[in-house]
Amino acid sequence: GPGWGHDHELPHIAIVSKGFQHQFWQAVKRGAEEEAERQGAGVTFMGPSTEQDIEAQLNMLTNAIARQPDAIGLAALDSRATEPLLRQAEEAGIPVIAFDSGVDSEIPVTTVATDNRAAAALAAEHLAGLLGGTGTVGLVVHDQTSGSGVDRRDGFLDWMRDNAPGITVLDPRYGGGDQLVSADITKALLAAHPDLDGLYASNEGSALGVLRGVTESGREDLVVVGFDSGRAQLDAVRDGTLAGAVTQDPLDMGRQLVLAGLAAMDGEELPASVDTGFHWYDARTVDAPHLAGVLYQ
Amino acid sequence: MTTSDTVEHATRRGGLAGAARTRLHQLLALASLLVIAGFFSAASPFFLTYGNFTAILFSTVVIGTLAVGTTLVIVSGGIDLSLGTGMALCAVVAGVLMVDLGLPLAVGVPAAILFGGLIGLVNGLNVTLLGIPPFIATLAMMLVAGGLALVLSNSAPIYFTDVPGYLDISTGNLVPGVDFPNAVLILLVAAVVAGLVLSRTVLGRHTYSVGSNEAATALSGVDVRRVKIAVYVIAGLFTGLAGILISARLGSAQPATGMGYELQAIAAVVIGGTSLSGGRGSVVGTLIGALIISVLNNGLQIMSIPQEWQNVILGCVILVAVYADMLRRRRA
Amino acid sequence: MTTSDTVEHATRRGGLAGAARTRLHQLLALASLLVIAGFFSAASPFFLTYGNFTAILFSTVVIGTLAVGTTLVIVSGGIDLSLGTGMALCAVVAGVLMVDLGLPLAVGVPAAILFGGLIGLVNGLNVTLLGIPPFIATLAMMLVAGGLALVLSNSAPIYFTDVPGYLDISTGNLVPGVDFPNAVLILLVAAVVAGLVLSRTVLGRHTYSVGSNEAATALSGVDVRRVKIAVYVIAGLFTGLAGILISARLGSAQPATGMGYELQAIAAVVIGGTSLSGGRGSVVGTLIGALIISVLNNGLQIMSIPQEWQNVILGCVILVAVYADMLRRRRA
Amino acid sequence: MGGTAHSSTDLFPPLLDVSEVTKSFPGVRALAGMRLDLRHGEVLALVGENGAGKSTLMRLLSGVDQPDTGRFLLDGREIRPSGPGHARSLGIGIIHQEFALVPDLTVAQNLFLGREPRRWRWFVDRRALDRRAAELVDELGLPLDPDAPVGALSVAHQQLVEIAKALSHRPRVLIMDEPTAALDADEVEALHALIRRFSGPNTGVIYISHRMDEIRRIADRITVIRDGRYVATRAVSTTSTDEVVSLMVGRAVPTSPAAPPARRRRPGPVVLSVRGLSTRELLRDVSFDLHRGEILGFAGLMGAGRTETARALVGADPVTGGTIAVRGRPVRIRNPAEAAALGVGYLSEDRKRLGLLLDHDVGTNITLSALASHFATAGVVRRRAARAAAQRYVRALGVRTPSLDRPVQHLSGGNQQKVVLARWLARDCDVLIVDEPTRGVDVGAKEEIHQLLEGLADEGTAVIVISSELSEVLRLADRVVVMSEGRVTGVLPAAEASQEAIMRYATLRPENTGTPPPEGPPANQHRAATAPQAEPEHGRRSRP
Ligand SMILES: Nc1ncnc2c1ncn2[C@@H]1O[C@H](COP(=O)(O)OP(=O)(O)OP(=O)(O)O)[C@@H](O)[C@H]1O
Ligand SMILES: Nc1ncnc2c1ncn2[C@@H]1O[C@H](COP(=O)(O)OP(=O)(O)OP(=O)(O)O)[C@@H](O)[C@H]1O
Ligand SMILES: [Mg+2]
Ligand SMILES: [Mg+2]
Repeated sequence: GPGWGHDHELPHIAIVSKGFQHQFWQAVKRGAEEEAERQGAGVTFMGPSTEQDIEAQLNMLTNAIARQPDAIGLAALDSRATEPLLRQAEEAGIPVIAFDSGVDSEIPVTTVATDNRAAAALAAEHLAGLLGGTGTVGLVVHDQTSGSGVDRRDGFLDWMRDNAPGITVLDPRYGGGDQLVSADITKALLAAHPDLDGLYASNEGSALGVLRGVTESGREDLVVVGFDSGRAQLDAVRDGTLAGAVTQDPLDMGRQLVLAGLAAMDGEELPASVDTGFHWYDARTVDAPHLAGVLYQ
Repeated sequence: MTTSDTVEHATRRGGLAGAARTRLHQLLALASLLVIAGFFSAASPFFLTYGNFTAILFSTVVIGTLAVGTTLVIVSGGIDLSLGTGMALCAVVAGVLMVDLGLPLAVGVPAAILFGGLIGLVNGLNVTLLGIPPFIATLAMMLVAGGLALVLSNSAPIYFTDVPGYLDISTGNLVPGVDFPNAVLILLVAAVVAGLVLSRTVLGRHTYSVGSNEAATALSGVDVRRVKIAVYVIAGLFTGLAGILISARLGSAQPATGMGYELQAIAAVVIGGTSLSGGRGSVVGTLIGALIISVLNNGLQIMSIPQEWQNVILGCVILVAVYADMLRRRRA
Repeated sequence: MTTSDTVEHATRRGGLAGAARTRLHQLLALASLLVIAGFFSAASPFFLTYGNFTAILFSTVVIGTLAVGTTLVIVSGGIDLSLGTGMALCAVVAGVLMVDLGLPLAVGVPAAILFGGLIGLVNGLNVTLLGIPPFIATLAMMLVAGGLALVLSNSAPIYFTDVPGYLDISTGNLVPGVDFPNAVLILLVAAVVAGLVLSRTVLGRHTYSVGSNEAATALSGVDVRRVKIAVYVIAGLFTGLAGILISARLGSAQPATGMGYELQAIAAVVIGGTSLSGGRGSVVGTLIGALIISVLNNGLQIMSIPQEWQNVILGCVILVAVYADMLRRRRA
Repeated sequence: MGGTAHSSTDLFPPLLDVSEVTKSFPGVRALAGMRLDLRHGEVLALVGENGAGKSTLMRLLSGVDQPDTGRFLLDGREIRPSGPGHARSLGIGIIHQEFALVPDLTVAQNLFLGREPRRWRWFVDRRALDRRAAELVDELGLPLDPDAPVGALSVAHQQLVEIAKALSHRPRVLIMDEPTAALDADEVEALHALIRRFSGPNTGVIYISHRMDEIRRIADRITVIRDGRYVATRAVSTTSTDEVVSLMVGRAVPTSPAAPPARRRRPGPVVLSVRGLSTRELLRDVSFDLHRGEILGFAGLMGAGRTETARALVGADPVTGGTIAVRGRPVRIRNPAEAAALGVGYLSEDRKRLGLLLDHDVGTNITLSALASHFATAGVVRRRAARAAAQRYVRALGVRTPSLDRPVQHLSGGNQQKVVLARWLARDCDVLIVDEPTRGVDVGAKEEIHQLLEGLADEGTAVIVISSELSEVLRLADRVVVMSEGRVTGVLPAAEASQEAIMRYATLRPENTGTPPPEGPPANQHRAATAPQAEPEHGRRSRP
């Protein structure tokens, strides 16, 4: 299969991601592999099992450089930690493309990313709208230290603070993106706050967990907004248990990453950043054509 | 206490007979549980509600099932680190069988549980035939199972939406209308079975014996190998059951969920008074241990203690609870 | 092997002297290591390069440091689950001292390491004075330390960018120009120290005795409590050192990075031939064990094996490596 | 020799015929062409020095190990015991020299371990198990509580459990590997009664012991083994102890006179004085004085509290009352380490559980106690010194081991005993408490150990000898403390100490009798006077 010691003839892009098990990263991987197929290139994709394994990611990046690929795609868990390795890559003449979140360093030739904060703000905006600008809402966030977790939390909190005076926001709960944990947290949250009107979940695992918790405690009246797509969330949106969700476009992220990589190894000039964007979807738009390519199963 | 007591304990603990001792110790663990629960009831009006009661039980199911199964392994002096990822693998297998291959519930569920038994068998053989230390044998299995779960599922969750009745295994209510999730009932039944095996059967008796003094047990003509293999298989079956219960609750088999569950399960067992050096312990104790953990998690959430503090408190409470137990046990 | 062989083996192994035996066993572990490395060298042109060689060593540093420190604890028959989060906490403490409080390197680094010793002291006291089983005592500490790391850092990484020279602790090169990270040298020095303590000092000998038969050691007039406290403190100091090394490599103290490291460290120790039941083991073995793990990770990634398969293979290789060792050991 | 033993037997084949058995362990040839024959209805004693190969042969017979070569015939039919269970089913029962008991299980559970009465195939029939255990204990008339966990029993009681366990399945061949090592006189008598009851025309007993007097009382014939080889077989009636012993060691050795006058020793000032020592379990107001250069014997029936006294004294068990003074200075001893620091050492009666580091080598085991105080500078072990010392003791005590590096678990029982003894000799204490010092030690070695203890006393060490062998106490002690039910019921000077006198005090029911004040003339007047100036001189050695 692809990856088992790839074909050395083809141009090769080594992608070091923030993870590989979550649907989001799987979608990035799929997008990249499809595009590579089309362009006649080879990609290898690896990422640590949790977004805390920064050291593991450094080791992966080191090993990626050791294999002297033609280009490297990197979604840095901690951009400053990767700086020295990026310099190594530069010295080795390997172009680096940052993706998912920016790397504050001049070395990456371009950044293929979306703005998590803005995306979270969009979710907040919709939730506020659905609640008519008043009520109590809670957050179940997938992680309290990683970049994505922090941005998706703060983006939501900041928007609410600035634009929704009528809405009380409880302090965030963290479920590690584990559905079971998130579900039990949600149930406890609901037990402690019977007056709760809305919930926001910061990634797929959290969203599905929250939905579990809500159904199990029989509070279908609650307004839940989620993040990312994936089949379960799409179904939940369709049958209305999930009011809606913000999704990024990981497939496109993967495609753009490969294209940028190929362009970079040919020494082409590249824009400073490529925005792969994010989108709100709900029962109305979930099956709309313009989102068909965006929402991954 | 001073080390001289360690010397002393070896012998004095004997003051009470094994069974009686264990029974007493369960009561003590129960006491800790009640104290903690009592505290939360006093601290928050939302803790002591039927809804929250079932919520706590429900949140105990998965860890509880894993812990009950592995209790036998630990009593026999072994350890099983492959519980967590093994559970994920069993869930995925269930998905492959029922969703991808479209086998009926009646076939798929038993098959997935038996698959768990198979994992346990491999562990058992590695430990006995190859003589590999349990820690390593099951650590390796932890890695293998975790990988296979991803491979079999193409690293994507498998949804049981189209398998009629599957979700009811966990979330349904036996008595319609009465909100009491089946998963809890299943855990209780499974625990009773495990408890009987450990306390009433020859296998159980020999499990204690092997854990307490393997050489002597062998000299008494007991086939220690058989005993060990058996306990790992049992643990494996419970892993399979846990895989069914979690996937039935989530409505999907999550290939990446499970890592880390083994430590919680082992913690529950040890908090329940089972000694990691083997020879002593009980299933009831394990259940109580698991409950202590989930009551703490739930209670702290309900009191909305800032989450970073929750672990700190959890840790301290575990220390205190265990220490209190030991004190009372020494009195006894 | 029937269980009568369990008796048998106990005796067979006796064919060799304790010390000699351990030394031999290290060679055997080394053999496994070489076999694995040899395979990868053959399989990939990128494996056997100086760059990759240092990369492997570098990636061994943190786990290696934790593993070396905890070797003593395990030889004494204990276990330490608080390594991982303890490391994170020490890193955060270093950050607080040097970044927030602006203390100089010369103060902050030793202070952070000593803080690790403090964690160890608490573990030691819980185990000896309160008589809490090591598994629980350190499990509780794991939770507490993890929580405190988040509290002290407000759940945000602390960057050492403005602490002159801090990053060089790990990434700098003692001999300018020669690419050989200091972290590796530090690990080696620390390992030598630990090795000497374990093999040459009274404390070390008593550590083996306690692990082998605690009651007998106590009755022989050894203050077992002191020994235990000492080994936990040492493990704590190494935790602190690991905290420094990882934060100096990452350039930041990551409050949530650490959970899970304890299991890898313990695995390294056990693969290195130290028995979890205590009384046998060596620092050299532990180093080799740690290297086996990182060589496997590195090689599999270099061969760009699909990631879900990497764990599967890792698991199998560990099994085979350990089994091969045991065979050869029995021959010996 | 044995050949004639064969031919001289009647036409029937012997009950058990063992021939040409060899067994080697790495580095050792434990058995080399060993043979013996056990006749119907007889008790055959198997004697030999420590390490001669007795236990090894029995481990082969009971299926624990398999022989390299050799043949076992049971009633003329060849048997190959493949495992303990198999041997049991063949009708071979054994009491191992080192216990094969499970501490966390109760006596009853241990008795039927591996053959529990079952219900519905899988389940333990606990009622039946309890009943049969109770019956068994009554039938054998043993002072055992079937529900007590074995781990809490004294060595002696554990030995009784082993015996009951072996008898419970009515073996045809009963092997007893030093069954009386842990028993006192009465217990031995009781055991012998059991054996006589057990042995019928169709059964036989192989009885291993180092106690010649016992053997003469219970055995019909004696087979001698030396260095794993068959030496000779004698009918008890026609041989003498001296002959047997010289056959064992391969040269003529006169066995020591029963009790040589120990009076020549001139006990000095009081080193250790104990007043009103009590523990929660057992001890009540135990008081006695111990003098420099004196050997104080502790006698009493099993469970009298001698071991407990020692354990409480060195801080191994918590005390509930009483005062201890070392060299006139009152001290509080919280653990054995503090005791050792004061120069008080205790050698446990249970060498396996509370003595040896089984998986460690002889050298390590010998130097354990003295490592910090004698063989280290600034916490670093002086390995050459330690090794040399260990080597010295191995030679001095004649420990049979191929090398210092051999794990002690592979030494024979008696040699293990010498190793733990050497451990305390290396620490050279002012006060040395030895609990059952010659348990499982052969006559030769026993004599050596006795002379060794006397030597220590002569050099001024104060020695307490706890022993269940009255002859041993009488042989060594200057004064004998007799205990019963946790109290001191008498303190007899050697002159007045006799089997009868001791037994009288040992069986005294202490309730009404208060503890008699410690006698022994020098004691009282000396203590106050001599303690002070005695102190520094004694302090010297033991200061860490
Ligand atoms: N498992 C073993 N491995 C190696 N050597 C052994 C083993 N068992 C016994 N030996 C050696 O075999 C010899 C015979 O030991 P054995 O225990 O049979 O002696 P014994 O006659 O029972 O002595 P004792 O009277 O002290 O019990 C000894 O030298 C002992 O060191
Ligand atoms: N090693 C030990 N540790 C703890 N308790 C013990 C130990 N040995 C005996 N005991 C308990 O103390 C009681 C007194 O037995 P102890 O051994 O002290 O009497 P003893 O006079 O030494 O006789 P023996 O030593 O022959 O059993 C025993 O019945 C047992 O319950
Ligand atoms: Mg013997
Ligand atoms: Mg005694």
